[in-house]
Amino acid sequence: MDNLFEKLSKDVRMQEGLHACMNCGVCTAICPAAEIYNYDPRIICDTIQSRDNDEIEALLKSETIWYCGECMSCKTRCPRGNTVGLIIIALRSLSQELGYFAESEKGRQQLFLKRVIGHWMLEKGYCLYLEGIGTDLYPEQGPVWDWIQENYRDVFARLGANYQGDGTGILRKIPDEAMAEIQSIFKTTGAIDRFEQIEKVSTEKAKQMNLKLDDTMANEYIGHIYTQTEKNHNAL
Amino acid sequence: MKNFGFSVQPPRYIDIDNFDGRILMYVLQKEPSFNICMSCGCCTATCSASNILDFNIRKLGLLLRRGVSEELEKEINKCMLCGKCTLVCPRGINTRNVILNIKKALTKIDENEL
Amino acid sequence: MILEGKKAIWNDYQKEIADDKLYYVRSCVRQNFFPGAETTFLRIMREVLGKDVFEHPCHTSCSGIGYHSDLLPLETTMTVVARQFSLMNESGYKNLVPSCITSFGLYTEIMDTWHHFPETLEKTRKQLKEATGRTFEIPENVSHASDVFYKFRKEIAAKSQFKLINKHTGKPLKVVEHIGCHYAKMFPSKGVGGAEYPHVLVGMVEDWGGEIVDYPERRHCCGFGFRQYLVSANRGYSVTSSRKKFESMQPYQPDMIITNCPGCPMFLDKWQYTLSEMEGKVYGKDGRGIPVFTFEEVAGLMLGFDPWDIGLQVHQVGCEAILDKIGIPYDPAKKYDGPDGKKLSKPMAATFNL
Amino acid sequence: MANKKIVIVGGGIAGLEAAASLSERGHSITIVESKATLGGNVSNWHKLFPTLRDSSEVIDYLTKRIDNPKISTLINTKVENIKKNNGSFTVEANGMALDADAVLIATGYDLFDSRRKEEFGYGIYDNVINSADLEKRFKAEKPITSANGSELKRVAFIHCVGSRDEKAGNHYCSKVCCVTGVKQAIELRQRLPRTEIICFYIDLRMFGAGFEELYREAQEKWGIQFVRGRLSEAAENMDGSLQIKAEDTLSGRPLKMRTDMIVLLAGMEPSCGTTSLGKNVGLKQRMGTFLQPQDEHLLSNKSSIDGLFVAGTCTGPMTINETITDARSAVVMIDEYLKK
Amino acid sequence: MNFEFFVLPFSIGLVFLLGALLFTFINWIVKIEKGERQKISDSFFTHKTLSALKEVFMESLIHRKIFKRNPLLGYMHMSLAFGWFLLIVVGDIEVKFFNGGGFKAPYYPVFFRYFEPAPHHYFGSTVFPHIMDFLLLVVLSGVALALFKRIKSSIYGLRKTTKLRLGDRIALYSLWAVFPLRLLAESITSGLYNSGGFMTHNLGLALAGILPLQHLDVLVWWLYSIALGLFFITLPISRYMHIPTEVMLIFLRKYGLQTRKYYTSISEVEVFSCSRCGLCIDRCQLPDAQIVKPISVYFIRSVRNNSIDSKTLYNCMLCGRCTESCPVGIDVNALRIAKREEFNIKNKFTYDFEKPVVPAHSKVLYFAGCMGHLTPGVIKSMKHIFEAAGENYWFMDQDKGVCCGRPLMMAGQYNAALQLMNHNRAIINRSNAQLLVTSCPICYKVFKDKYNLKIKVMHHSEYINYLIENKRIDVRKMDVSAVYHDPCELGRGSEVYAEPRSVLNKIVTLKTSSQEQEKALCCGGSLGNFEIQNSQRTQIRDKALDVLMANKPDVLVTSCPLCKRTFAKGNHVEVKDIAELVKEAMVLQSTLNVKNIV
Repeated sequence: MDNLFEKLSKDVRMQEGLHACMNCGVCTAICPAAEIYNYDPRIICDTIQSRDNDEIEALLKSETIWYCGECMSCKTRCPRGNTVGLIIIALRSLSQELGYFAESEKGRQQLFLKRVIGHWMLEKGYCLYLEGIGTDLYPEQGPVWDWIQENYRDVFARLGANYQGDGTGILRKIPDEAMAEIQSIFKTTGAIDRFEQIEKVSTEKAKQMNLKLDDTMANEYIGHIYTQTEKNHNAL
Repeated sequence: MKNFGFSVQPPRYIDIDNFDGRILMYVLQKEPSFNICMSCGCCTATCSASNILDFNIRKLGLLLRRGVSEELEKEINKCMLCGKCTLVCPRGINTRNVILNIKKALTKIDENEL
Repeated sequence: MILEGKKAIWNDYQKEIADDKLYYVRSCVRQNFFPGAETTFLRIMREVLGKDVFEHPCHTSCSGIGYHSDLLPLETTMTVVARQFSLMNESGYKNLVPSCITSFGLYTEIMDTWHHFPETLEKTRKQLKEATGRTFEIPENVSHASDVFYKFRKEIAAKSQFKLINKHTGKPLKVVEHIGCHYAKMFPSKGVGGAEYPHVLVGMVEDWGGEIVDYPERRHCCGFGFRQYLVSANRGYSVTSSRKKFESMQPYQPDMIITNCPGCPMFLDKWQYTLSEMEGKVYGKDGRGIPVFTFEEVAGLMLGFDPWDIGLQVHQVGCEAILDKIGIPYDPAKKYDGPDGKKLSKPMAATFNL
Repeated sequence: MANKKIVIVGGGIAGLEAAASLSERGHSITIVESKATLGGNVSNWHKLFPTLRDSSEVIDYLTKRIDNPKISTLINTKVENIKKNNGSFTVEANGMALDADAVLIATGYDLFDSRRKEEFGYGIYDNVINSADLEKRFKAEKPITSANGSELKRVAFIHCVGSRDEKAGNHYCSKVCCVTGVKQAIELRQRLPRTEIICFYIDLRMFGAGFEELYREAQEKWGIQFVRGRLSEAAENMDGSLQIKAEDTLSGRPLKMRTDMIVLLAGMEPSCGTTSLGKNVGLKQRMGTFLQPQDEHLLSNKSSIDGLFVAGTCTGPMTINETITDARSAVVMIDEYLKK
Repeated sequence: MNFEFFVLPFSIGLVFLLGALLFTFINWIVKIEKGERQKISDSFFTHKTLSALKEVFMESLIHRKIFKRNPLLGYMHMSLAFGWFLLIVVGDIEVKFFNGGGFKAPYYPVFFRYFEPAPHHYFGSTVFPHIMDFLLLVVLSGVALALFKRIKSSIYGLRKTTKLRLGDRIALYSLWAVFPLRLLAESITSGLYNSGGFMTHNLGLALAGILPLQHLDVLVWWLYSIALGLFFITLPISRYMHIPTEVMLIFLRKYGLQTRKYYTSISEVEVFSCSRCGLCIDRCQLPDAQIVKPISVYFIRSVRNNSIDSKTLYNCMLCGRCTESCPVGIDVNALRIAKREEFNIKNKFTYDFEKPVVPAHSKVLYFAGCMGHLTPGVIKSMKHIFEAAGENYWFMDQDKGVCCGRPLMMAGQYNAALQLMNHNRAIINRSNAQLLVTSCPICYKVFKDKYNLKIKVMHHSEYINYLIENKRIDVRKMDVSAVYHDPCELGRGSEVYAEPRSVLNKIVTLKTSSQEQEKALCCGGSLGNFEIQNSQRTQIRDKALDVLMANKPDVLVTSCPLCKRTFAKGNHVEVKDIAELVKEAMVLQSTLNVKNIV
């Protein structure tokens, strides 16, 4: 089996993120995730610099690596110039590359994100998209948001948007040639591969958990990963 | 109250400002040598219990110091009082009595005597 | 609190901010949630300050949210960013002005990586060429939209019709500022005033008559956390973080919150609603919630724009109370109108009228 | 054949001790001190670890020793440069040019400027002070309270401020802060028996004789608490007290607490004298900080230039007894050098 | 009808005493739980009762044990107890002869000499007074010795003697007063009526010369009666309660009742049986570390007065030296542990350890124990010995096992201990082994006493002895002198004294020490004591080392990992476990063999 530490070290984010950790804990002290989840960024560094293959593999399959919110507050503080946030990015991409992400409840959520953010980015050129954000999935958006979605053409028009229009402006339609470029970038730079990997591994996992999964957004597996929390993630 | 499918999470940080010192005070009074622990971990390293269970006696002592008693209750009885920790402690802390008194304190709290 | 100390730090962290010939790139979150803010930015830059701000029809999302949701490999994001630069080059601009903090952070971060790992820059050039046939140059100056307003805060103040002052008491309004994490936490030198005591919003608020209140959890993240908000199962993370901030600022009885980040105002706004529905807890001194504004919205108000044109109606926490305090006139009847007075339905009432 | 001319740059304890011993060997010495008083940093200190003796005892001892005709002192005089001209040196200071057969550089250290750790709010929050400030308060013998005069219920000592910190530009360990912190914690507790005292450390480097014992006494006798975790940020509460955040790394949980005062144990940096002189004269420096001797182990008092000697904390963090010893060993080397 | 008012103090005292005794005894009997009470009724009409009677005679009256310890002390106790007993019995007989039966008030025989002052003629009237005088003399000699003991206890072989409380003092002084007063009273009476035995008669005459006896007569009888009354009344609240209680204890013990898990009324009987003779004070090693309160005599007293505090309760090494020396044979360890149980420490956690796979065909199980794992040398040696003996064994706690449970028991957490015991028992039972060998005496004791296993349990010292006896391993005598330290749990705890010695005699020259076998000292490492501080352990250890090393042996040998570790921390002493020493003896052997072959 290949050496995971070396694999990780190939990632620039990792090279930027981890030099040598002295376990002082400044990162954990101000980490929003550490305050809510059973999560300790310091220990992430320590586990990795232990270079223990099994430990790192366990980490890649764990819930732990999916707790970080990538706010990068840790970068400001570390006296050794490490950034756990970046290490996490490296860990998460390796976890997806190796298909380990589906081993953890939080990791499985990647499929949902792929089918929403990934899809919008690839199809529309936006990471978020008005129609996609209904209070059915995002109830906290509240009544005003309902009102906006109800009357979005008018509301956006009044606020100077160019909804689905040509040329410049808010939420304009991105020209096809531009989208073609984006899609080709996604192909050449491996985004598409990652998307397919996420789909492939998730499909297997869905079978394994025998939950129905199809191409739509309305199916057992998606519903499950979007809402379910079985483990106690903030156990003391 | 409306259900959003998620909820506010209890904070995990050790909040020394609201800290239940009852157990700590009891233990320190009964076994002052607990004061000089330097958290070196020799106890955990030799511990018979942590060899077979998920148990860390050094950490437990710390949680006691920080007034985090919720774990204490569950964890402390994993200790089998075998006494290895006392024998290896470089500062000669009477660890067994510390543990015994934690147990006593918890019992007293149950019986509202503390 | 010793102000001199802060001033010293502010002086240490002054960055170069382009003042004209700006190339504007939009924000996914703000286009969807605060369209008025971007409109107002351009309106002020072009009409009020008479600057040249260019927007390219073909530019897309910087893909930052995709990147920080760990869907997009670094290479992809770098190349998408490179494409944005290439578009800027072809339009002959050198000063990049992102509307979004995540974008701003991403651009600076990637440029930094390119600088420290030249091989990644080469790779990106290769991949961009291969994918689109484009080439690109790194912009001379990258300033966030809020940096630009910071630079022109005095001009804006000079032209403004209102001040952040309670007209009934004559006292300055108490304002809480919230800076997007990716503004300076990653590269303190890239933010006005640095990472610990950013001056970018403080400067605006003070020059516009308000008083900044510093509170213990000022530096804490609003809790977006990308996947931590986007997936319902993780959303507890998000709401808890904001709640922590509210609890910490509440004793200071702030009149309003000002932000320079796309997500933060949305969350700080919507989470107040959520918490009121979830726990029956309402923040703010008058129990009507703490209104949350983007810096553009505040600037617009100062300059006397119609609150409904800059989009204050899209906020869940009502803004009327603060408008009254400042003395800004508004027509309640028109609040929920469409373009040219077209009548639309009205939002449902929430349990707590924030 | 004694009676050579030696210029000693810096009138701190290293300079004074060296001057005295050299004069006893029959040389005539000129001490050049940039400040108005002799004694350097030590004179700002109240009590010394680990014995808690009064620092003035050390200063008095040294100043008595230099009270002899072969030693002249120039205060308020800053050495700009040292030029070597076949064998002897010309020391340029305030326009003067002093000739010397050998020069000893004992320009010492400056305390790290705690304002550079912005997140701790030194110079911004009223109740954030550093170790030197605390010594001043001890010296003043006035009651120690928070800025608004209220009682201190809890005080936190922060170790490694400006040491082992890339962000502060100092990779090295300042070595003496650990025990200083423990010493000050004890002194504070002696004055304020009801105050809770907590030290935030990463490693407690109790390397010297009697240091570990002092640490143990702090725990055993004075009930001082130690948390292994570096302070991450301090913020001011409404009442001027501070909210501090660190990780209790030994229990692996973030830790938050309110404290009435925090004391930053600021590290050592080469004094601006050391740095500027080093630059002007062209002496080797360690990673652009302290002066680099010719040989770490064997020639620790020889600078990279022959005839220019170094002693004390201008070469790196040292305790007082180390500094004095170092000065004496410098004296031996200078004497040998001059015999040639 | 003979009556005088001065009989009242005595009579009231007697009535009170009998009432009190009746009440307490019945109370105790009632509180004994069913099963135990059954034992009494079952064995009442058996030889047990007889042997109980015998023991009562030997111990309560003759005080055999104390005689053994120190004849003078023994005589003191005997003269008081047995002498007084005879005074009463013979006195009664005399009265019977005097007026051939018929009811007489209980005080009558006591004050017989007063009521019947003038010389009468009845069977034996010529000898009785002399016998009575003689008995009185015996008792008085006891009193004299007792008085003297208060001044100079050393000649009784006691370094220290019990400190007394008020109740005890009154009782003691009144007891002392009883017999001189009786002498005085009887002498005066016989002086007046020219009667009495050899002592009273002459003393009477002598007194008659100097004192106006007729005025003193009644007064002294009053005093005598008061002294008796006072003694009777204070008896139940003083240590003299042990006199009646001990008798009951002897019977209960014979019927197989004892203190087990909890503190019961049997324990109560034991507590009240303590005569506070103070023999345990000298045996206790705690005073070596300036610890006094927990010494058994004071411990039992505080239990009796309900003034026991946890610090005292847990500050005992449970070495058992006191019990071994107790003339009443009170099982103090059992009492202490039972008292510790009363803290009823909650145990919210249930131990669910996964069970190791047990190899099918191992004949012997080896259990090193927690402490064993702190002395790898012992384990190494045992492995070597097993292999040399070609034993098919399984190292049960090779990668550390579950504690045997004894430490938890000592802490008063019997139920928690049970969980551990069940776990280990399950493993042992699942193996087909015939023998369990342990290296740690602490485990050994609990495996033997509390596990009730189907298979034999041996401590490794026994096992090695067995191997040597059966020629399974070969050892040679080495040119080494050694002293053997009996571990508390192995020696007093399990009475294994011979085997280790027989092993050692084969491999080294065994030197003796002043404190051996049941008298052996505790090393100070004890797991029984939770309160004792490290420094205090050191003091106790060093004192013990002085005794053990008195004859300057090369090596100090023990057979307990804990003792070994404790002693090893002492200065300049080479400490070895018996197993390690045996291994060396074998190593030499094998190398010899090699030489022979070559």
